[in-house]
Amino acid sequence: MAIKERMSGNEAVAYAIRQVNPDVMPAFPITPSTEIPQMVSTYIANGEMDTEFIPVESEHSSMSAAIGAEAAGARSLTATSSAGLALMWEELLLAASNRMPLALTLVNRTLSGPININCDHSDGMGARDTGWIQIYAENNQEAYDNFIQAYPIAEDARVHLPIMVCQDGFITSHAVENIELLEDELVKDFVGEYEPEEYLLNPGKPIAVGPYSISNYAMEAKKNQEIALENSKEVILEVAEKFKKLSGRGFGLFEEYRTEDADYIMLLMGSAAGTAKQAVDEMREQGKKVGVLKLRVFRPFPAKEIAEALKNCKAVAIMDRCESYNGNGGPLGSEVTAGLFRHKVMIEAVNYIYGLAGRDFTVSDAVHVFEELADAVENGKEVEQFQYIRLR
Amino acid sequence: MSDYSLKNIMNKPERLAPGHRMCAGCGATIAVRAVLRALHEDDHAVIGNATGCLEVSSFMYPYTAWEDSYIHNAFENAGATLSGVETAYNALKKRGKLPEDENFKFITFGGDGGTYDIGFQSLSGAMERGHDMVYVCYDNGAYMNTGIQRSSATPMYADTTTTPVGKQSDGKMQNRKDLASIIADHDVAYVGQTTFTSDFKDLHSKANKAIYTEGPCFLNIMTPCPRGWRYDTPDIMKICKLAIDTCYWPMFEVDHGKWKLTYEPKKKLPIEDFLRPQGRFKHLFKKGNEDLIVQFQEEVDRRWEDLLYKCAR
Amino acid sequence: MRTDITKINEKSPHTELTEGLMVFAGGTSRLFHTGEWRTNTPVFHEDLCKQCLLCAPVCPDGSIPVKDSKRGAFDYDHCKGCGICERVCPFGAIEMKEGNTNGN
Amino acid sequence: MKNGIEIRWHGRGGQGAKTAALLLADVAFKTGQNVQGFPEYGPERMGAPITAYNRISSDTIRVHSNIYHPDYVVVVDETLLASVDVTAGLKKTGAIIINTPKSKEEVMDELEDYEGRVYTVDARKISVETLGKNFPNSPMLAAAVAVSNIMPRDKFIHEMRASYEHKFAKKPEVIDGNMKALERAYDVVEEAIEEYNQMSA
Repeated sequence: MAIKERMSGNEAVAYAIRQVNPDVMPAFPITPSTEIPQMVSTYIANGEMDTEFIPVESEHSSMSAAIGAEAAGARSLTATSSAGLALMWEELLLAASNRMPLALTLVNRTLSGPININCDHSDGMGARDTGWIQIYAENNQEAYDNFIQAYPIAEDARVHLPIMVCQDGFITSHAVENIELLEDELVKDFVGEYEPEEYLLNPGKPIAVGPYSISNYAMEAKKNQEIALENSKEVILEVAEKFKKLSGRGFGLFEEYRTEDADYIMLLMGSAAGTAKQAVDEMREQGKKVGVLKLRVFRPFPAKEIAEALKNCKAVAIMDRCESYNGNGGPLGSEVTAGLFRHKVMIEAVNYIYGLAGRDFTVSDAVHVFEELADAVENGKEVEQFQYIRLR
Repeated sequence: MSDYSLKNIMNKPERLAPGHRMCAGCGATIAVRAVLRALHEDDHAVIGNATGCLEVSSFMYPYTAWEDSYIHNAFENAGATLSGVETAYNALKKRGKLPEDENFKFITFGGDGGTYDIGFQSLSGAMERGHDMVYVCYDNGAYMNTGIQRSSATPMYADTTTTPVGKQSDGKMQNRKDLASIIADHDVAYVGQTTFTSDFKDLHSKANKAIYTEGPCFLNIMTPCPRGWRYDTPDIMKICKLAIDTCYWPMFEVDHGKWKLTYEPKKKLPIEDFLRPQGRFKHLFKKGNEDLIVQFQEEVDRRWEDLLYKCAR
Repeated sequence: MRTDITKINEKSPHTELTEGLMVFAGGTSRLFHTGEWRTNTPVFHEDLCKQCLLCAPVCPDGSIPVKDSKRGAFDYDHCKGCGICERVCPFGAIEMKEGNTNGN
Repeated sequence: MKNGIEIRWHGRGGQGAKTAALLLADVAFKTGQNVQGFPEYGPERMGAPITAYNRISSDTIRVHSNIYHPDYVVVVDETLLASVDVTAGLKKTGAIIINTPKSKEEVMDELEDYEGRVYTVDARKISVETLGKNFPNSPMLAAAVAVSNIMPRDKFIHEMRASYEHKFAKKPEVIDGNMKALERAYDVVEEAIEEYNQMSA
């Protein structure tokens, strides 16, 4: 029986963490993810879970300690946002290259400067090449569901990679919304016990982690890491299938909303996807063939699957909540267009930058984008291929 | 430790296997071997290691010199990494996932760069949080791994590649940071500063206390580096003896806040005796630089007096 | 899946390397013979040795094996010939000879 | 929004406007509705103007943007009227509820051209008299529920009592005080609604 509740995205993730009850959680406060370690600490203080919490002195140390704990054989996680993730950067790479299946719950917030506490995806996107699995949530429900699926994905023998479960800072992390929770026992069974084969604390079976590697081995090691990330794609889908049996809620690498006959598709991640769906519904009522492709799994990047999903539309709006300062688009813009090109899907693909540092994104913004795509295709109007929304 | 016997202690199996790639005559591995001899044979250990000479030389894939479990993470986070390992141990023990009767000890090694400087915050955090671990700094007074750049552990006037001696420079301008005192001020369980003596009793005793005292413990071990200090490589034990007899490197411990000198030279030698055999101080012996040696001596004296005062309390 | 490092070498394909380049074993460096680096070689004169063992702890390479409180022959597979042991021997039982010999 | 209402709250940091929005989401959830309650965040501290929002609907709520055309606006601190455009985008068919000792007519002058309904509640007085302290959010919450009519009064009172009983299990006097505050504010607003209805009838 699903438990109907209402809670914020941060509460939902903390609730999931309590249910999973991992072994070790080092964490350091940073807005807007601070509530997660706070709530976990409170659960621990009240005896509702018994994870060992390490109040570290920086995010660099939280990721370092998480790696140490995971290598030692403990299921580990941390939480952070923005500058905290940036400070971890070196360690993110090590978590992945050392093949540590730990979890990080990221509450997306823009990176400085200027300093600002609101949402965009520049923190997660900045870590896109660190070898982590990255999964983005539209709302509190998905943040909860994704976290429950995190360890079964990361700990799968085909994967053994760290996983970042992301949600939009404040927009979902601090918004109270309806949610359906699973019973503790169901979650525990679903996630299971962590039983690594080799770990530091295995008496009489020492291991060594984190070598210096000469060039003759390092390139091969990186390839193995890449293979593991590729493998995670099928594991993500398998875990989603099992999760669906448990919860009734299905997940893929992305969600296609009213795209089957759509001429114009908006591709985006996170909370704005809900807003875009609302726009789609309103425009569909007026007979406009529009749809949304909500990317859930950004790493591994499902380029082929996206190309397949977009091949029949006339134009796609690729929505980046992040600037990548390359003069050519945002991260999604670059990766999606590369994927389309490689798979010979030659459609109009306009890259929009929206919602930086908490700039709002509304239903009418989404409608405007769809209208611009239609104008380009139907009336041949030239559209700037890389543009900002709501820029003054 | 009154029953310490080098002959008995040396019977213990080596926990740092040969075949590592440290320089011939390296002091760091002498220190590591000595620290690990203090482990009870039946106890397991997880060894942490900050990036540095020791790390790149002792675990070069697929060759690990460590008989115990070992983790190297990065340069600046040996304290935090081992915090995680130690916490995992507590978590897994609590949950019955580790055998009751198997004991693990947690020891991490870092050079002075990884300890005094870039790893300082991580070390401070680990010590303050009270993890049951030993952080061992093998202090050779510079970033030797990258080619002898100054660190905050480098003594004043040392010639390093980032404080080179030249027309306008007498070498490093600042005195070295007194890390052992700083860590002692964290109110940790045990701090020991030591180096090599012929029977290794002082080092062994401190390592033993550090490993088997509950709570966070810190060892600062002076480990000469023949390449960076430019002395005659086989003379390492002589260099160490001069360091303690000139009181350049006092040996002391702080056991639960109680300061204690563990060695006092019968006759305190002038600092020149320690400086002269080292190429990094060659310029101090040029005509006209006598005042530099005087200043060096004054600083040594000042610190020694301060230490005597602390130990007398 | 304990690691047999004799099966891993610089020509191994990626599929034969361990996950995360971890090594699931201890002390595998023994298979790497640093004795090859030696340009001077310590020679042990057993007849002069009084088994004080001062030489054993000062060896950076653990190349002076001790058993039953007695030192044995140098481990020439690993000894780098640094000469520290010669300097600490009070009895002249260790002599440094030029070249990489195995004590001969 | 279709099949639902949108509410915007104006308050000052520390006054409980955000809490009131979350409480409203809470109580509406308990009546089986879909809810959203979220503050607009900045680095502001105590005393700075803050905004919070509610969406309440029988449909699933997917939109994640701020609310620009609210059905109702609640102003928890009347001093905001001088500095914040509290009626911005407020629907003419909607209403604004203001915490003030002033009469409706007195505050209407400060609301520029707003033509919709205006309700005033002296939440400070109610709070001080029932709770002994100035916690305006409880009365303002009751007023918001009364005006927006998102649930029947008895249901609202029932849920709030349950919520307070849970929260203040060891302080029965706080429960009673809060309940009185809710009821009194509800009375004030119901009376005013009655007046409006008679006028428009």
